[in-house]
Amino acid sequence: MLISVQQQDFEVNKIIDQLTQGRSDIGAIVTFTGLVRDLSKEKDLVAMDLEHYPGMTEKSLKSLAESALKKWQIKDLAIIHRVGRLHPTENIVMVVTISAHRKQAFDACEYLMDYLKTQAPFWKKEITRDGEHWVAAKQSDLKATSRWEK
Amino acid sequence: MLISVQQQDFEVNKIIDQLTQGRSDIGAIVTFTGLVRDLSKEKDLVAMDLEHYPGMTEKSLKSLAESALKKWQIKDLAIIHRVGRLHPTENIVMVVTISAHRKQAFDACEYLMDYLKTQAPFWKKEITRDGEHWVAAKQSDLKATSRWEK
Amino acid sequence: MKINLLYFASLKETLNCDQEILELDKDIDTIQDLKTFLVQRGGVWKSSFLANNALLASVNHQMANEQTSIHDQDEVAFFPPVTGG
Amino acid sequence: MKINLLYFASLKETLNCDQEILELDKDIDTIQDLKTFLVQRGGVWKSSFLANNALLASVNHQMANEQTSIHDQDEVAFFPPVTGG
Repeated sequence: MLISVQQQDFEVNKIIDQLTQGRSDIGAIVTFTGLVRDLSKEKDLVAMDLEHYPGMTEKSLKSLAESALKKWQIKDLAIIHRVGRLHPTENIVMVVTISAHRKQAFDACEYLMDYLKTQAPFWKKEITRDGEHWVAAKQSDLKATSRWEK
Repeated sequence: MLISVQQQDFEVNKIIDQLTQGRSDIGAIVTFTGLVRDLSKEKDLVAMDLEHYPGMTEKSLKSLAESALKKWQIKDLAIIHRVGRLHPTENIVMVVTISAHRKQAFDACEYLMDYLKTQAPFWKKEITRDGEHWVAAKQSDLKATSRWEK
Repeated sequence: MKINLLYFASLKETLNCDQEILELDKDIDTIQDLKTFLVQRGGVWKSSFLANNALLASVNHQMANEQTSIHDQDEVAFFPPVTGG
Repeated sequence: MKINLLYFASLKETLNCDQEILELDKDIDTIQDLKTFLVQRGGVWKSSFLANNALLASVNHQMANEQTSIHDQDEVAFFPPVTGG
């Protein structure tokens, strides 16, 4: 299990290598990477500040990872989340799941992202040319999370 | 759109870079990598031979990619499939989808893999210490594909 | 009892406070009691802790609810709904 | 008419043949007709094209079914269910 809250960037290849090294039982690797995007036509997003709760954030990701390893037939997983000031096109988060078969890896990766979005103590603030504002929590993320509780 | 049937290996990072270069509208990248695994306890899988139908395979992947771009709100995608002799832990296939939001990227990536498994003309032959045998098509793959037709 | 109280994100900015050590009376047992106590400070404290139902709380790094009890030396935190990922 | 006929994977090995150019009578219009023609060769041809319902066919790189028609200069292929990915 690889959990990290860090300021520096990450490389998908290296995380995959770390997880799969020395194993021959992996048939499927699913990765999710979340990036800072600027969807506005004016390209007015200057930066994104990622705040977190040191101590609690790491614990919350670890307990999320443990729940995924119990719930899905996956062999291992990684969750890397950046904090601090990020800019458009930069990586924010990465989740990797490895398993024998693809379905479990896909489901576990989606599950991890859904819970991370609604449970882990991170907060985004957008710095635009017109000022700063905190990103509001999305109803769609809460809905996405609740579907795993059936 | 990046489609390739090739003997040589691929690198996840490079494919992602190719797809996302110069874009600031991407918030989500999902990758699937399929590997040669040896699930037997005796580790008796020596190699995997990947045969394909030159000409038809490429067309079939292209038409699959086009259907995904129509069906899902994704910005672009890549499908790379290796052929020839591969060994345990080596990469076989990679699918990458990029989009604004994560749900579409996840769904499109799963859709592409499900269809690739049942529609694209590739055939696997396992070379084990006890001899060679062609891999049988799986009922579970056909079921996985049919769920998208609802 | 003494607790370490933390505030994050927009709440931290509204209150203009990220952390305080609080000496609490014995009759403050739960997160709900603590909120009521903070409301009594008036101003932005009142509006933040009275009106904001979406506000989340944690006790010793575990998500908490209104009924979660608070003990001496606990680390308690209040923050808005999370928006990572 | 003349067609280019290809075989893949286990079928190719069973038939010990990967490709042939076939001159066909005019009464062979469809994949079904072609299969019936190949069955008449007997031996592994008979068992492969008579019994194997799972066998797939393509005409000019498009997936085909029993009723798909065949024309002069077509590239036709037979193969087992695919197992890539």
